Amino acid sequence: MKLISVKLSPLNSKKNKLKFSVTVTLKKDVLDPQGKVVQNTLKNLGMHDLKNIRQGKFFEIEINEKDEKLAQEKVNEMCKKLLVNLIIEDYKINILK
Amino acid sequence: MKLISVKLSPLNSKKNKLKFSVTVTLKKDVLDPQGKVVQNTLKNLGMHDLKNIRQGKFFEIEINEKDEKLAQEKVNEMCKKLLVNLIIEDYKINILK
Amino acid sequence: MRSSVIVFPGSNCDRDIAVALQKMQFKNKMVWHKETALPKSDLIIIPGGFSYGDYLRSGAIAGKSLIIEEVVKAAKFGSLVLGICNGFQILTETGLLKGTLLRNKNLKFINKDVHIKVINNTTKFTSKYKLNQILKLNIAHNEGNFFTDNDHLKELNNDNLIAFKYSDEKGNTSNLSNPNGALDNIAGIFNDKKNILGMMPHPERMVDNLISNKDGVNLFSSLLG
Amino acid sequence: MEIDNKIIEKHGLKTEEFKIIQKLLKRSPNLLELGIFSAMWNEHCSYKSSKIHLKKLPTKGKQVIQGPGENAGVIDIGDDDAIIFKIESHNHPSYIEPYQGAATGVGGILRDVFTMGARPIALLNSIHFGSPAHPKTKSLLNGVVSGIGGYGNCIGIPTVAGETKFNDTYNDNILVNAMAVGHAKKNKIFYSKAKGVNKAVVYVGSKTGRDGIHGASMASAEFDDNSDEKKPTVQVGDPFTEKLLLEACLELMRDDSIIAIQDMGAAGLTSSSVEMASKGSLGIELNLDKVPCREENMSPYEIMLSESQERMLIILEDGKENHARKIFKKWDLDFIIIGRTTNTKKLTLKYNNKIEGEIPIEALASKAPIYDRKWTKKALPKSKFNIKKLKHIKLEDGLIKILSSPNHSNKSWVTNQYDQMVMCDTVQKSGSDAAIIRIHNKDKAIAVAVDSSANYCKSHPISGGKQIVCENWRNLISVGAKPLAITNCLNFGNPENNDVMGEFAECLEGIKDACKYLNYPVVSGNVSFYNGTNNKNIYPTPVIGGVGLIDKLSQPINHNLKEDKNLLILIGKTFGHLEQSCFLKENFSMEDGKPPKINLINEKNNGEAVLELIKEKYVLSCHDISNGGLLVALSEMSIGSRLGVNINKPKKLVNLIEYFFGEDQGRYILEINAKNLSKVDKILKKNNIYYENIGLTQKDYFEIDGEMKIDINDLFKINNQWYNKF
Ligand SMILES: Nc1ncnc2c1ncn2[C@@H]1O[C@H](COP(=O)(O)OP(=O)(O)O)[C@@H](O)[C@H]1O
Ligand SMILES: [Mg+2]
Repeated sequence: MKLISVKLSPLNSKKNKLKFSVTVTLKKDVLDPQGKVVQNTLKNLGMHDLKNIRQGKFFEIEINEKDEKLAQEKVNEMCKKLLVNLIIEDYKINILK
Repeated sequence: MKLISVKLSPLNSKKNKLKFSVTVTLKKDVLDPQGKVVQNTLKNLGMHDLKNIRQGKFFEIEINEKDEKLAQEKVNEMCKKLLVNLIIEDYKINILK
Repeated sequence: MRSSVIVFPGSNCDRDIAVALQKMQFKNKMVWHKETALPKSDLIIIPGGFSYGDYLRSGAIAGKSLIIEEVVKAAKFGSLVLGICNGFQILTETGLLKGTLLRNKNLKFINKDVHIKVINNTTKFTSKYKLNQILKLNIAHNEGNFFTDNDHLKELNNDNLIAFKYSDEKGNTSNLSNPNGALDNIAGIFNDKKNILGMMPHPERMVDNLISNKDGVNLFSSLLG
Repeated sequence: MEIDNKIIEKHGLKTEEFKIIQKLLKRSPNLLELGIFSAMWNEHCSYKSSKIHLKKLPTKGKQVIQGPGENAGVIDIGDDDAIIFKIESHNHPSYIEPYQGAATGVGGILRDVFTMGARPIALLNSIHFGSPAHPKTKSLLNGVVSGIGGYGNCIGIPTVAGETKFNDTYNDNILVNAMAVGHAKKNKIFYSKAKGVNKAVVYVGSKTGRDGIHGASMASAEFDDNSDEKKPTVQVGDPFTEKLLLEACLELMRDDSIIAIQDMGAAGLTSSSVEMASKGSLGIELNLDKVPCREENMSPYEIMLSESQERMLIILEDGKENHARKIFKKWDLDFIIIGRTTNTKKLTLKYNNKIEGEIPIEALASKAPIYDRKWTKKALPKSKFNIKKLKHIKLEDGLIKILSSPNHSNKSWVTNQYDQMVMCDTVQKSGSDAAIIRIHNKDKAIAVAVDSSANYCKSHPISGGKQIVCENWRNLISVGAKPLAITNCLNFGNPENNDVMGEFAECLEGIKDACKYLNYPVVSGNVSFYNGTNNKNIYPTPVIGGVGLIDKLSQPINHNLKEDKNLLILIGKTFGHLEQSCFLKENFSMEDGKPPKINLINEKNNGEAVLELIKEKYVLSCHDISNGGLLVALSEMSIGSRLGVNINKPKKLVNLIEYFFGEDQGRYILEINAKNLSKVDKILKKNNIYYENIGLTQKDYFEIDGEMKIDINDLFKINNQWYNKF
């Protein structure tokens, strides 16, 4: 997996905090009214090559914690406790280095 | 830049389509009422190590186009035309390989 | 009958429900969200509004508030709980009711009078209505599109846990009479013990003929027993 | 930093104005001071081009408690009740970012009303867009409507009335005007005049960020092709925080803790502090390092000019700090003493105890420049239109064209996005001539409506100005309310253009005449100049927001027909004035000629007679006749109720098109029970009112005897398609 056009964040180099990104998407079998409207609109705008689009939420989280594993656990807890509705949403945590 | 806990998507291997992710965040200095409330709530829930959280949007876009550069241009156009409010938001496009 | 209305900083139908309760002779208390204990009450109401701005997901943050823990406890002890609009969203966020409320299918806020049909009139909330009675109530929400998994949907049907469905004025429930895309036109549901009701339409807005109609009155009189 | 011409120009100041500043200060200003002058002296805050004309407006009356000059106007509605209201524009920000621009427009006007002690009870808006065919119109419409709804719905105040219009003239400069109406106790009204020296100046609400810096200057500059560069000044609204601020302020207002209070609107901390000091003839000293900031390293300049939303400035009585702080803490809001009132009559700005800027208050307020700009008069235009061209048009076709047009289509696509019922006192929602809001726990109500007629004002500003006041007055009468007072939002082009300035002066002349005659004073308002792009100015678009009183709310009136076989009577004379009519516009794309004549005497008599009939309970439904004339008014009465009408052909005069589509003023349609005709006749005769029996209500069909007959459901469909297809 490789990312393009992303600038490296100098933040984590300071070692005493870590930065994560969390993406939250609707589960596959959950109706996505918003994604559908966005898809239709894009097609109406002439984007016929669009095959599929799904919309979700994105969080950038900075944690005062230098241990990567511990930090990620904390982010995970935030997701479970508040950021994600586990009934309808999936999420992924990425560390931003 | 490295991602963790992301499964590799087999999709792009089929070659005739490409998959991208787009993350959209509020520009620096733009008020983020949402982030503010979420941050307060997480702190109230005992997450004292949280330094900062910003919320944004996330899109997963599949394009019927095998040329990576062309495909990315198309995604870029979608962002500009619809997905992103350029006045208050920044965005990044990543290819998912 | 003693009632308590939970007030979040962004609640905005709290006064409306208090007026309706007073009209119906409930002994009502308003309970601020930072309080840690509930007054003794037979009925707890979570009113409509935007509890904490609802910027993350409707009801998500209210679902984590201090007072909500008390509501959950009381509900588990069998206290009656009514969640209207944002209150319904909060109840699903706490898990007291299953399912969730997604964005309206047209992605717009919708405020209008709609018809709903009484599906179960054998509960403490609905006993004064007739079965299949058609009511005209007001809806006002961004996220009223009820969604749940198949198992829960089956349970809702098998155990008669659907309170109201969106319909037309003749009682037909179809896509045409579905304002927000809700699964099976569902406008309100009970938990399995039927002591908790969550509903999107606003009964408190329908207790005064000068303002609207009186189709909401029987919900309150049912509760009075 | 050296202040050079470029910097002065960037601040929207003219070289001559800079020289005045130097004279007033007896030195050159530093950058912070220059920024403050620029904010206070720009058109938006100083009213430099409009002041001398605004002075002519009638602002007094028995019903007026507070006229223009405060955050909002205050009127007396009997008992111990007062109504506080104002309208304001947010045109430029809404064009740049429609959702946030409109949302913060609503937030701003709400603060103007609750800062005076009122609980807001209704929101209204007047929104004007370019041609529906223009590529930007659709997304602007979508954004503005959801922004207005997004803010009002969240804060929980019903949005109950407004107008949505389309015209090419707004293609590159839309109008978004928001009006808020609040209710207060007469003896509990709060003003912005500071009193007493060494009183605590308290900052409450949201933190200060870099948003909207120079917003006020932006609202005073014309757009050009580089407007994109001005974008970072967009403010984001936070209705949840505003709700907290509203409740916290109202809670603090229950006792006597507050000496003065002022929202931070345009030009933020600068204008709020200067206004409070200026009104009290005091000085004010601020410690800018105390101001709660959202971003790091904000400079004094940024802090003073930020237009972050949801903030207030309060001057507190001695000894009330702890009490007040507790309330704001309860609502999770910042509460910080950032300064003191002084007797220096200066604005003194300190940062870490160092004086960063000091300006005499006078220089910023009363000594700000005032211009008597040149303006040209406009003659009554002549029409080139030939009436014979109309022969082949069928009534039915003409009507359908109008009812299916964007400007006349049913607006429920818009109004369904607004919570109209929250607070449970909305007796009449939007869709009728005026909305009716009950005063909580009482059996009286107010009626509210907003109106504009840009094409009339363009064609002949004096007539147009009169007409909008009269139309607004009629709208309130039509729901049985006694009109009390208005607020006005004056949207015009570039005042440095003599024609635009002429439009402004003459529209105001017309507004003044009508308000005077109708005893309908102006108690608040707002001026928005520089609406236009690349030297093209918008049509002059004054918007009138009126408030009326229904003192006994037994049987509210609206324009929906009630029952078949009732009599329809037409109050007022029909001459058949088609110039500038919507019939010509929708059928021939013509906008020529002059607006209809206003006869203020008839206007007043007719209105008062209708009000008397309503009071006597003879009127079942009522609608005033405006845009589109008699036939459009009748069809609106039918569509609302799905009841038809059967209308006689006129016996004398005018041809059918003129009779049915003419836009003569001062007219109403009333539905009455036939058995009451003689009593109605008596009242009308007594008042010398001209009226005609025009027909009956009937089931199912909208019919003109021998001329047209349409199924009422078809009429409904025709009227309800446009938005859903757009
Ligand atoms: N067109 C007008 N008619 C009457 N009064 C007006 C008009 N325009 C502005 N005013 C009055 O001038 C004062 C300043 O208005 P404004 O700058 O819009 O206030 P704010 O700073 O509170 O937004 C207010 O009292 C307002 O009511
Ligand atoms: Mg103000």
